[in-house]
Amino acid sequence: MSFGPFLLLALMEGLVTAAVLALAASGLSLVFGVMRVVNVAHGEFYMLGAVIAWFVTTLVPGPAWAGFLVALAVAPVAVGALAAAADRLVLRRLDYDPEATIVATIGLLYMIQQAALSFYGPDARPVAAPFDWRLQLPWFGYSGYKLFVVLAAAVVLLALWLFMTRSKVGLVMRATQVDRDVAQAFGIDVDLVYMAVFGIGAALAAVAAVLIVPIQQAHYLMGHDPLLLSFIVVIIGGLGSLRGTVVAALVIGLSDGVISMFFSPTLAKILATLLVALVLVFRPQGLFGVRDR
Amino acid sequence: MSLLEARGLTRHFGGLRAVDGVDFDLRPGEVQGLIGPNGAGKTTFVSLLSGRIPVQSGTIHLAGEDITRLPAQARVRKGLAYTFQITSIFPGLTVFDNVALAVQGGRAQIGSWRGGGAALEAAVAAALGQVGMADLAGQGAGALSYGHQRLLEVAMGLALQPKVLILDEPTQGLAAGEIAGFMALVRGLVPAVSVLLIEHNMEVVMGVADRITVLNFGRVLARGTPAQISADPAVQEAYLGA
Amino acid sequence: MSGAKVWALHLAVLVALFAAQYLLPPYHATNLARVLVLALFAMGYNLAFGYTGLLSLGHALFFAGGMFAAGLPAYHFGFSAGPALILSLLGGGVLAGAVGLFALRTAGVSFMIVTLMFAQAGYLTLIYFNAWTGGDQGFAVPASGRSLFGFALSSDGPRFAVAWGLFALGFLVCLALVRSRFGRVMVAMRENEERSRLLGYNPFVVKLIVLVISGLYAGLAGGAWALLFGYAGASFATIQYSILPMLYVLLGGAGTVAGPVLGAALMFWLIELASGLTSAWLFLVGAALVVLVLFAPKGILGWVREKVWRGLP
Amino acid sequence: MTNLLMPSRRALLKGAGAGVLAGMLPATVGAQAAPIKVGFQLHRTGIGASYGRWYERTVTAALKKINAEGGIAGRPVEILFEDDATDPKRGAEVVDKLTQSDGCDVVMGTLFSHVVMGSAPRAGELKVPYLVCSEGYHVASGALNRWTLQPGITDVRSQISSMAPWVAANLGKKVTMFYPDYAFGYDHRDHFSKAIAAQGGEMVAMIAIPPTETSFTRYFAQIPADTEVLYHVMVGPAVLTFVKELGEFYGTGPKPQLFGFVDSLEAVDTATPGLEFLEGSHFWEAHPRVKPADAGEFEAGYREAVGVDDNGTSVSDAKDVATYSHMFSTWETLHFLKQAMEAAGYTGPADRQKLVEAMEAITDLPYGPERPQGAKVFNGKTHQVFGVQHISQIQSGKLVQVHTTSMEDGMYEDAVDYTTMAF
Repeated sequence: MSFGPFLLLALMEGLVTAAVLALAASGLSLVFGVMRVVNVAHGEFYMLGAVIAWFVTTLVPGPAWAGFLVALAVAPVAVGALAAAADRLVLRRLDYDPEATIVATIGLLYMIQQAALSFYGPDARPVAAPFDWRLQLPWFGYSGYKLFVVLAAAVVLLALWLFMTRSKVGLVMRATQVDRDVAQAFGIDVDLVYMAVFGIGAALAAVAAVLIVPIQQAHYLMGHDPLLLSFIVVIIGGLGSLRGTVVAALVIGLSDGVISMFFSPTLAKILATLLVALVLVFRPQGLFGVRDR
Repeated sequence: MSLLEARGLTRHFGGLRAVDGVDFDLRPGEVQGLIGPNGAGKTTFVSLLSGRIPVQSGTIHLAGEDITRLPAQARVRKGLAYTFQITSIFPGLTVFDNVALAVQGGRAQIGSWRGGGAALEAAVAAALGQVGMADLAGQGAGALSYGHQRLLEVAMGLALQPKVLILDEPTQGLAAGEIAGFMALVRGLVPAVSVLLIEHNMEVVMGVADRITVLNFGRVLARGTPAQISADPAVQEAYLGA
Repeated sequence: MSGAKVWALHLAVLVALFAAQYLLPPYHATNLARVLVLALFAMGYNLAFGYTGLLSLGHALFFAGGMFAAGLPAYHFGFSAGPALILSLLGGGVLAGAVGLFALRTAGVSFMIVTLMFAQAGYLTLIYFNAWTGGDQGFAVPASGRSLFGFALSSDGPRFAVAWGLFALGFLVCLALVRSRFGRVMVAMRENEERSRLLGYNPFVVKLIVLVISGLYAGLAGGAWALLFGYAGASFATIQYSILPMLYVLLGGAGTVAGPVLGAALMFWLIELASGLTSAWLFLVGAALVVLVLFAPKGILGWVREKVWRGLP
Repeated sequence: MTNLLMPSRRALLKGAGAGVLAGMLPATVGAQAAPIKVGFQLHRTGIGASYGRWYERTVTAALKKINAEGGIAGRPVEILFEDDATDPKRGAEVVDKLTQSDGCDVVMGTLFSHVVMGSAPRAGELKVPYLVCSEGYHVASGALNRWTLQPGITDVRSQISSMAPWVAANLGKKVTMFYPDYAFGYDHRDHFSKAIAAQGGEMVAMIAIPPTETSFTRYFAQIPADTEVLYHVMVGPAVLTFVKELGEFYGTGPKPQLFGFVDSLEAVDTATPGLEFLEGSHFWEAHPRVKPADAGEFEAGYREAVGVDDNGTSVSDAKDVATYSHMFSTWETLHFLKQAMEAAGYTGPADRQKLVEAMEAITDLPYGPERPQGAKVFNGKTHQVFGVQHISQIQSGKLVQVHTTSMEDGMYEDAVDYTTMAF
């Protein structure tokens, strides 16, 4: 393939990767930003979303888009409720102690994984895309749904941004993010805010999963990579900065796409990984973060 | 001759001239006060001296040696100690360990690799004795009262065995009785140690300082004995104006 | 707390661990050897994380670095166990130093992510050079590489002795280190880095030294694993092996000398017990972790230190 | 779907074994005879869990058959399953546990080659026969030890070698290969290149995909334009994505011939939406998933025993697709074990060395109910078995067998003689 189309393909792929990263990271950005806890189980909430999408699309009769829409409604509610319960029953009792939270969420990760393995099974299963459309260019074809994911990512992140900046609930969350004690002094029920943030963060992971699963597969171990990548995106973006999360996703996605043009795949991954690490080394507060003290 | 000497010391934050070409001298064996209205640049100035913030232009000499580019920890080892305005101790360690860290890290580097030894224990006891906390050595530092934490902070400064000790608002939050004791302590340090005292409490400054430097808008407004300063109309205006 | 009592207690732990090989059935004696090597790894992690506050997710790199530094020369060039172990020590230490030079420019969560990414790059590098490393499949270490002073490390007695010996060495060095003048400085870094700078310490240098020491432990543990159990593979460089020592340390008690071995043993036999009870053993292990952390959020020895014995090192 | 907190399978099967003892055995099996214990290292969790489930099911069926026919040398047989989490570290521990703690006579069943590599040293130390069902070239390459054998499945090197002549003759000679950047892929990379060169063909590109990759389209641009055959051997949960993206990439335009290893589609329905692109393409199969018209006489009995229908899906759930080209290896391995134990006069762990020697002495393994995949030849020197392979084409969404290789196509010179090694 000549260079021009090759580059076009790499950029399209990079854009899709960026959309997937931004979607997967949006929930973590919220949780990490407001609560400052490392939720190791975040990827499992994502996996649950995908698995629920499979169950729903299998059960709902009719065209593929019907099941997809139902999944888009059911998965975040179910996963969000589970996360809120975990917050109430475990994390709050630990007073969000950073170290204890890591152990507790590793425990949650094991439990969720085993539950998925027992009830869903070890196989990777496909979830049909809501529509079947292929873009045929002169040099190669491309999935229309992948391009839709880019659009969906933009919509989800825009909605999240509006929610955080324009709604009263979002304001309360941001106030809690800035200073927990002051928020409490102003009569904000911080416990409730934390529970809501944790639940919404998990629900966002589930939304991301439902949107992404048609271009991947539902599998009980699929939560591992999104967790790591989300963390990387959130930290590179600068803690709690939604704009940073988006920019970081674009930087990582596009550089991943373009680097993969020039090297053998594994070497490209090594270089892309080191590149991201070095960005943080020389800009430790992330792209849009404020340096702590 | 001066022990600590700054020439043309400058630090801007964006458009704000926090410290703007300050010349400064601390003589051996003196207690010098540093005062000024809020936002005058006092804390930035001592942060430049201690090395917490890098200097943009100007020079700093300690006992004749250029320390302008040395990092904070190296200045400490040369004998320039700084105690924090906001109490900054190691709450998870005992009072003894807090002071021991200063003893083994400071100018004299006392103590064996094993972390104990008679010399170290003696030095810790001496520093704690100076602030009247000898009996609290075994306590957890985080559990101390606020006043004791302030004094621990000072003890850590002393335990560094510095040539110059910079005390950043040491009496803030202390009770009246504690302040009197503190003033006596500071006077007792000289002439072995030279002290630069940043203070809001005018009574304390006037009571212990040999000389006073007044900063305003990042520049030296006045310099002189306590009597001269209190009579200086420019100083009065700056304080009233602020 | 009197020094003699502390040393006596920790020596008693070592003696008990040594005696356990004769009391346990052979299967569990071998498992104890495994736990001791993992505990050596976790002790190194604890020095960085528990004492100095460096939350690293890159220790798998140092472990695997030691594993391959010992395994590759044994496999390709016929090195015996003695030199191979020394190389593993170097491998872990050098990698930790190199990573530290970059990663220690960051702190907190950024440090966590940077170390994670370096480790990920290391894992992919092992895959990339599969012609030498065997990639994910790895390789079995030949018998010639598993011989130390004429003893075959593949037999139970010498294997346990070496595992215990290396653990004991690490355990005593750790105890001496945390009670030393440098140990005090390590904790100072964790508690208040800026203050320690103004007491004359260079945080970068202190943290780099600690990370290198931690890497020496991890590398030695990785090399010991390859030589004692006869296998080296890239799966030991995955993130899982960075999380494991953290989990051991947090369970046993971060910032305690005996915490890592307690945590490693607990986790090992928890999995063993759970997998005997149900095929859904992972669920049981997860639930146990949640319950444990609710009961003792600072780890088991952290709880002991809080409630029973404040002077526990 | 299993119950979340069901009792472990080991406990269950011990119970089942007792039931067998009580009721089903012919009178020749004395109730007092101590059972032979077979430890099974199972990928119940981790990346190999799809395969593990079917391995468990198949070997359990074989166990039932053997016990119903009188066990081994008149003794009943018991299988103890232990999860290795598809992890080499845990794998070694499991070999240890099965041997030392559970007192198993032999250990068998491992599929993933890194688990084999991690576990075999421990098996060698414990001097316990370790019969793997992995198809990796690690056994015959000489990387392992005297105690490790692969008597139930032909290794990848042999499979590949036997494919090359057909591929070169029917699909094309310029081949681009996509393979996973780990051991399974390396066997293909190393041996297919040689085999195709021997047929006068050449590899025009070899593209290794790193583990954990979930998206592949970007790498398709690296496929040279003169490629005649695209050879793909991806495994793991991302396989479907790989094939779907390949379909999207080529779309309706011209495309090379596709040849793949069915490993990509094990446990996957070939009629899955999105896989239409594979229509007409060819796959290696060890054991045709869809029962061929000319299937051997023992095929039906095997399918019935395991509970698989003629389409290769579970009789109880038509969506549950078997790992058909691999799982037979557990069935055949257990029967091989029976044959060797009876030949060796095996009475207990003290006879383990005798057992390995008896295995090494076995050569001809004719077609029969104990070998539903086909006749085999065991090479005692390399500890590796060899058998015939098949090529199937996807027609109307189904795998249809179109070619069967000869045993000779897959033979290669010995790289090791384990029989000269010490025990």
